[in-house]
Amino acid sequence: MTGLARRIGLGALAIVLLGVIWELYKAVGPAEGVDVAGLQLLPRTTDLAMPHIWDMIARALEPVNSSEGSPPVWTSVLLAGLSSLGTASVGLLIGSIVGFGLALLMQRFRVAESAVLPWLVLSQTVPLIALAPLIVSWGGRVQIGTFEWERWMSVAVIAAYLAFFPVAVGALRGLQSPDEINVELFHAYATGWWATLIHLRLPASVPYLLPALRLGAASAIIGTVVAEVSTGAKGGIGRLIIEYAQSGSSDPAKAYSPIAVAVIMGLAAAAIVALAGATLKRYRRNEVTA
Amino acid sequence: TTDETPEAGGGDGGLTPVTLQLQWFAQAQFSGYYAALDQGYFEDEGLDVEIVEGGVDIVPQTVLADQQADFAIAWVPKALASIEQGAGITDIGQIFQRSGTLQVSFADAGIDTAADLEGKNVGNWGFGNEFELFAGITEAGLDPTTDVTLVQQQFDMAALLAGDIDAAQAMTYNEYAQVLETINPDTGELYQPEDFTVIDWNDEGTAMLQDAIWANAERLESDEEYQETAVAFLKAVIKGFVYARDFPEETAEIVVGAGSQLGSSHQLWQTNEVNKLVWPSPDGIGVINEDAWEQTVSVAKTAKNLEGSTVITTDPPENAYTNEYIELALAELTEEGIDVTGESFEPIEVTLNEGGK
Amino acid sequence: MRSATLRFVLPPVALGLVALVAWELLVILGDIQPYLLPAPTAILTQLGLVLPVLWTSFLATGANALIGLIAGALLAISMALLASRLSFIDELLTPVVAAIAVVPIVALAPVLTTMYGATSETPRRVIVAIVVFVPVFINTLRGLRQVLPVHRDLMRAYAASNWQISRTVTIPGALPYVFTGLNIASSLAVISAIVAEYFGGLQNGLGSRITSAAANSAYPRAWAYVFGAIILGVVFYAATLAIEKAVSRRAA
Amino acid sequence: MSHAIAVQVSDVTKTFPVKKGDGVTALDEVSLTVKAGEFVSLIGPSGCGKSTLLRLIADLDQPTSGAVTVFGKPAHQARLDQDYGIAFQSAGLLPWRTVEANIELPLQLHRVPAATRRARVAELMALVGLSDFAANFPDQLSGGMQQRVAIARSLAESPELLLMDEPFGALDEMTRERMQTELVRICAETGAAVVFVTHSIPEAVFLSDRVVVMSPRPGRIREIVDVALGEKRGETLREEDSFFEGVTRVREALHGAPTETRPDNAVRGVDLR
Amino acid sequence: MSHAIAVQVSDVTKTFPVKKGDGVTALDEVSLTVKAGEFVSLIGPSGCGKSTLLRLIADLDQPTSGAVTVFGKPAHQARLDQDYGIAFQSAGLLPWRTVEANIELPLQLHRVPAATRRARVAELMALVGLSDFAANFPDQLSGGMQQRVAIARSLAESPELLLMDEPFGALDEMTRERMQTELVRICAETGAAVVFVTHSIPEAVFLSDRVVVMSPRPGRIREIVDVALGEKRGETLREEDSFFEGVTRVREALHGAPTETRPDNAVRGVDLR
Ligand SMILES: Nc1ncnc2c1ncn2[C@@H]1O[C@H](COP(=O)(O)OP(=O)(O)OP(=O)(O)O)[C@@H](O)[C@H]1O
Ligand SMILES: Nc1ncnc2c1ncn2[C@@H]1O[C@H](COP(=O)(O)OP(=O)(O)OP(=O)(O)O)[C@@H](O)[C@H]1O
Ligand SMILES: Cc1ncc(C[n+]2csc(CCO)c2C)c(N)n1
Ligand SMILES: [Mg+2]
Ligand SMILES: [Mg+2]
Repeated sequence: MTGLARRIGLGALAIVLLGVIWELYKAVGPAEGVDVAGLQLLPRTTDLAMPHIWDMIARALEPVNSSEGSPPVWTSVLLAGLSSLGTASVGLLIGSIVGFGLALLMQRFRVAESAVLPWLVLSQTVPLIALAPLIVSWGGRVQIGTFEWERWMSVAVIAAYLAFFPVAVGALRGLQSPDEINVELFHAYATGWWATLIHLRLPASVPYLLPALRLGAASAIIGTVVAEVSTGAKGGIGRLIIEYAQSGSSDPAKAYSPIAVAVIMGLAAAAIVALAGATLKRYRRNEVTA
Repeated sequence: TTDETPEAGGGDGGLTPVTLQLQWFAQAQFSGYYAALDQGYFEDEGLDVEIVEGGVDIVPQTVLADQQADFAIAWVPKALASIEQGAGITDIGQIFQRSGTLQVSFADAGIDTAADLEGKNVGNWGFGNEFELFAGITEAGLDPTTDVTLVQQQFDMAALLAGDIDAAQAMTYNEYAQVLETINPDTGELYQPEDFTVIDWNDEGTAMLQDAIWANAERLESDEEYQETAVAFLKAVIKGFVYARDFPEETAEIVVGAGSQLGSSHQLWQTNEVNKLVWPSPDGIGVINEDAWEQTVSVAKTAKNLEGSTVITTDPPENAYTNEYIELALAELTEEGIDVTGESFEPIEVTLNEGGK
Repeated sequence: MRSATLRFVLPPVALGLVALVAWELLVILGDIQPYLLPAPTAILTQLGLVLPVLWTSFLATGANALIGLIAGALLAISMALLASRLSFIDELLTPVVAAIAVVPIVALAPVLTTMYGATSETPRRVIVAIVVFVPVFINTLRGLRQVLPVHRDLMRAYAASNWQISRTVTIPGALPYVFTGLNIASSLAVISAIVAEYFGGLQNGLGSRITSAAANSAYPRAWAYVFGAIILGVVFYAATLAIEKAVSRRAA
Repeated sequence: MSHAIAVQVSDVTKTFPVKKGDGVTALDEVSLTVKAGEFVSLIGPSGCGKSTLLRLIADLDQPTSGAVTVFGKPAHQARLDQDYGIAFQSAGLLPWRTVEANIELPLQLHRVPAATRRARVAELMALVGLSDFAANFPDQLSGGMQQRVAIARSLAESPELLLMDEPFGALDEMTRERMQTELVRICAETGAAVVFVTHSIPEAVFLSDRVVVMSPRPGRIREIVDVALGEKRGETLREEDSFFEGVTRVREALHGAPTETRPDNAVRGVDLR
Repeated sequence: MSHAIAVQVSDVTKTFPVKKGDGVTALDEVSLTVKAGEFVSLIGPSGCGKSTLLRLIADLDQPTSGAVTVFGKPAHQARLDQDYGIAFQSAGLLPWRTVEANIELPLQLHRVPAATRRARVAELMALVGLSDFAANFPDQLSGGMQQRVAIARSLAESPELLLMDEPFGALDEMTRERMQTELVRICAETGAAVVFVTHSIPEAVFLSDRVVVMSPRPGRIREIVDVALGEKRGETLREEDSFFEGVTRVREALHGAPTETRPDNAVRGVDLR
């Protein structure tokens, strides 16, 4: 418990230090930034380029705009953050299922591993802009009974596209992690693939799955935000980032609130995965706490 | 969603569901549509309209061609490009009669015409919004690939204000307002229009048609009900824009209420500027002016972007636009005594607040 | 040797070809219009047309990715060295790195562009560096911590100085981990350099080309540039693998 | 099962393919018979094929030529029928299972009813002296205790044949000697045949009825030393002359040629081939 | 250096702090003297403090009370002066260095000129019979070869004192016996004193002048058995009666009480404390 308090304290200290560095540089750095050999190394220090920390905080406390009943920026971004977190969770869920399924396939069939794995790596270099319209368009065709495809579902699918990768790679490593000796033991017991999966490979993959899920969660959140920007899906943090960016020149401090919330979301997701990890302690007995 | 169910409009409250795909978020650029929704004009016409906002990568005309919307708002050149790629759509109402795109620079930069852009850093959005600029530069005898440095502009105007670019692309109703909502560090007051010079592509002769209402060409051909819906839809929209013309303040508040994150003064400015692009409309609002259409097609075929490609390579098909439905709508509205030309339209004076709040 | 290469190259290439053919057939048989999904053959045709522009954009984006990758990796490795020595730095950096790992590029790019200026390539490189920093830092630190107790004891028995320990034991031992981080970082560098272009800066790279083509419904052209992006990713990935092979002493 | 022959290895050759060249011949025309209830040790220098031979018997690998039968059945069938229990050099426990659950594993995999399972596991834990550690996880046990869990696990289904590959390799001398004594007792109680791989001459001599001495490259049986120190092997056996004599005989068989100072080795070294 | 006493451990106690409770007493008032050129083995059950004692001598850890001197100097000074060579249970080679470079490591760290280094390394590789493997990397060597590299490394600076913690623990019996013979030869050649930790009674007896038998919890010296099987230890020694007698004496000292069947053990077990 004291360890937790210490970590929270250090986290706070880190934030304060970053703030101090920001303000110190803003105070002493030249307005035009620092050029070294024609290469711009350090940023400009004007209020437009680097608003004061306190201006960012003050802006977060003010209403979004002047119309009546306009909520303060911080509630607005926080609500958007929650909405995005929900979408990202769905994305992470889909991504995890797909990623895990691929890992199972690759574990089961050697050929599948060598054939599919390189494409998984390459799939992550395809810019989302090329895929977003496709996903939105094809998603829109899905209509089963009363179920109707909605824009946020496309966002979740895009988030899943980013999230599945670390899960697939981590799960594959995890499923392949049991010692040869244990694999042979199960072979000696004449155990089938399925029972070996349940009793050996799955439990053994937990220590690999947890960091993979953490990476996947971060990817899902980044993917959600990107996809919200891309598709304009309403209610999420990505949409706010763009909307606030539109007043980037006239209201520069406003843009930092959604960034802060995006980071908080990521940390929250990491914490949730860590919590899930805590319930799986028995499968992580070999891990040394660093 | 498509409107597959054969349901008669009007009658006992059985409204025809209609989806409208916008090209950007809720803002007063789309004042007429939001006003029509708010004022119940759509319902009056027997329509249950859902307005779907756009996004960075949402291409409204392909959403429409894909039958995932019943109507879409798109700029004409971008829609022409999609038509060439197989999208079957038709312009049934040219709401904006003029182009709202400007190239803004500081007054002391000496950029008064397209020719002055030579050797300058020129901002543009890409995203298919750049062809008027390229055509203007080409018209001025410059080569856009070598004689200017093109810079990707963000959603704000910081690059212009910081001096990174000499001339920034701006919509009269949006980005131009953004600079006027910013404090001038020299005076401590907001920037004033006198601080800037603007190049207006309408004056340079390379303007292209912008916001138009597009319908699905295939359905327009075969589906009578859809044709009726189109006329009903146009009627409601026109009434919406008439409302926006006559009650700009109320319209701005309607847009803010629709969830715009930008503030009231900004939306009021935008409503007013959009009104200037729509009104007066001597042929009647939404009627496609053949000359303007021809100019748009001609620029689209000749102006090259920095990859050397043009918007389109061949003439658009016959059914790329039609005045058939807008004229039906106008006729009915004129009968109802509605002023659909706005000959006497006078813009209002809008005072912008800092940050558009 | 050759059969091993064949075993590693053949299945993915075969799968790729099958996928391409399936894609082509889907487009033809499904009568899918190019504004939705272009056929591979259409993309190939466009590829031929845009090759010169593709090449210059490839270089521009590649340069940003490379510079950002190098800067981010150097920073990450030196910070990891520092953190492995000073536990205070380590504890301070841990939450910061966790936060950096989840900052969306789309949120950061506009802010950085304003900070550095729209005509500067620096913001894109900074973004690449930030994205690269996380996996390299985490893996390097893990590697630096892997020093076997027996090696630690050995160096103490030799009364070796801190610097000697780093040079002879810690750093060589961490190398494989550094490369694990770099492998991940290499494709991240490319994709983040591309995404960073969406939001400002000179319109000289693959990202600008893709958005511009896509916004004009020129999807075959957009995918031709996407193909360029994939190749760039492959080049980066292969390059880190090659460097790893060259640096680590023996070819497996 | 009351077959008189537990394991029959007939003319078995095992060649591992290698990248370049003809492959490694791990076993070359090896024949061996293990009677029911008999304790046979395999000893020989590293790489002589001991583990390979054991793995062939367990059907974890297949011979290149020759045949292996277990209780008269092909090895493959014997594996599917679970006719043997197996223990490896390292305990190979599942770290996420308690001692109890680890011992239970084979029973659970073979769908033994839960009540039967519980009773059997309790019995086995008592047998290896770990009843107090039922709920401990492997990492909470010393190396010797882990090995005992692995041995209990290999005994779980009361196999008529036990295959053990250097099960005591990782233990210190004292624990090792204690475990050897326990193994002798367990075998006496259950009457199982054992094929036991080891590197330790005293261990082989202490435990076995017969010690199979192997030579490497290619793996062949050099000599089979009959030890048979009698039914009652106790702690004191290790200090008796018959034990030291057995050790010396195996050592000499292992080193191939008689050592100069002991001219009487020709009498002692019994070549059973 | 020509100090007659290589290691002097005086009343050393070592307590490890533990989260809860008083801590673990690994060594309790231990005293031991190792003469120059003498070979002393430490034997005892797991956890009795053998490694701890060795680490205290090497100044890899400090005693809670008591003093350790090496060649008359405090252990710390002796470490800085590089008065000893050390080898651990695992070879602890640097995997990215060749055999040559691994042996060279201590010389390089202590800034021995390159030419001198090369000559010395060549000499050492010949000594451990690895001249042909100079350019090999550790993972291309067998376990025994790796250990020989580690031993060569520990000898690099010709120390008067060698500290070895179960250096042969991981080897199979045959390789182990060969390595023991080599170690005896090397020690004879260099005249170094050796403190040698092992779990193997025959190994301790074969190698040592004296075997220090320890008892655990808290770690104490139970008995010191004088073996001194004479100068010429050859392969044949392992089959001589004096060897078996030494083994039996150490075993009995280790088990604490005389075993019933050997009433003469009181005479044989020499308690030197
Ligand atoms: N999978 C394999 N592929 C290639 N060669 C193998 C394989 N398994 C074993 N060998 C070779 O077969 C020979 C016998 O190996 P085996 O493991 O049976 O020896 P062993 O007697 O058990 O040795 P150790 O005492 O070291 O365990 C060795 O030369 C080894 O290199
Ligand atoms: N760093 C440490 N922290 C706490 N306790 C320790 C530490 N090192 C050793 N001990 C304890 O001190 C005792 C002696 O340990 P040591 O390693 O010296 O035993 P050993 O005789 O070498 O045993 P082994 O034969 O298993 O190597 C053990 O009870 C051990 O648990
Ligand atoms: C993708 C995209 N690119 C540029 C702009 C800039 N912009 C702001 S308003 C407006 C008029 C059309 O809506 C334009 C072009 C944008 N919004 N979206
Ligand atoms: Mg083996
Ligand atoms: Mg020890």
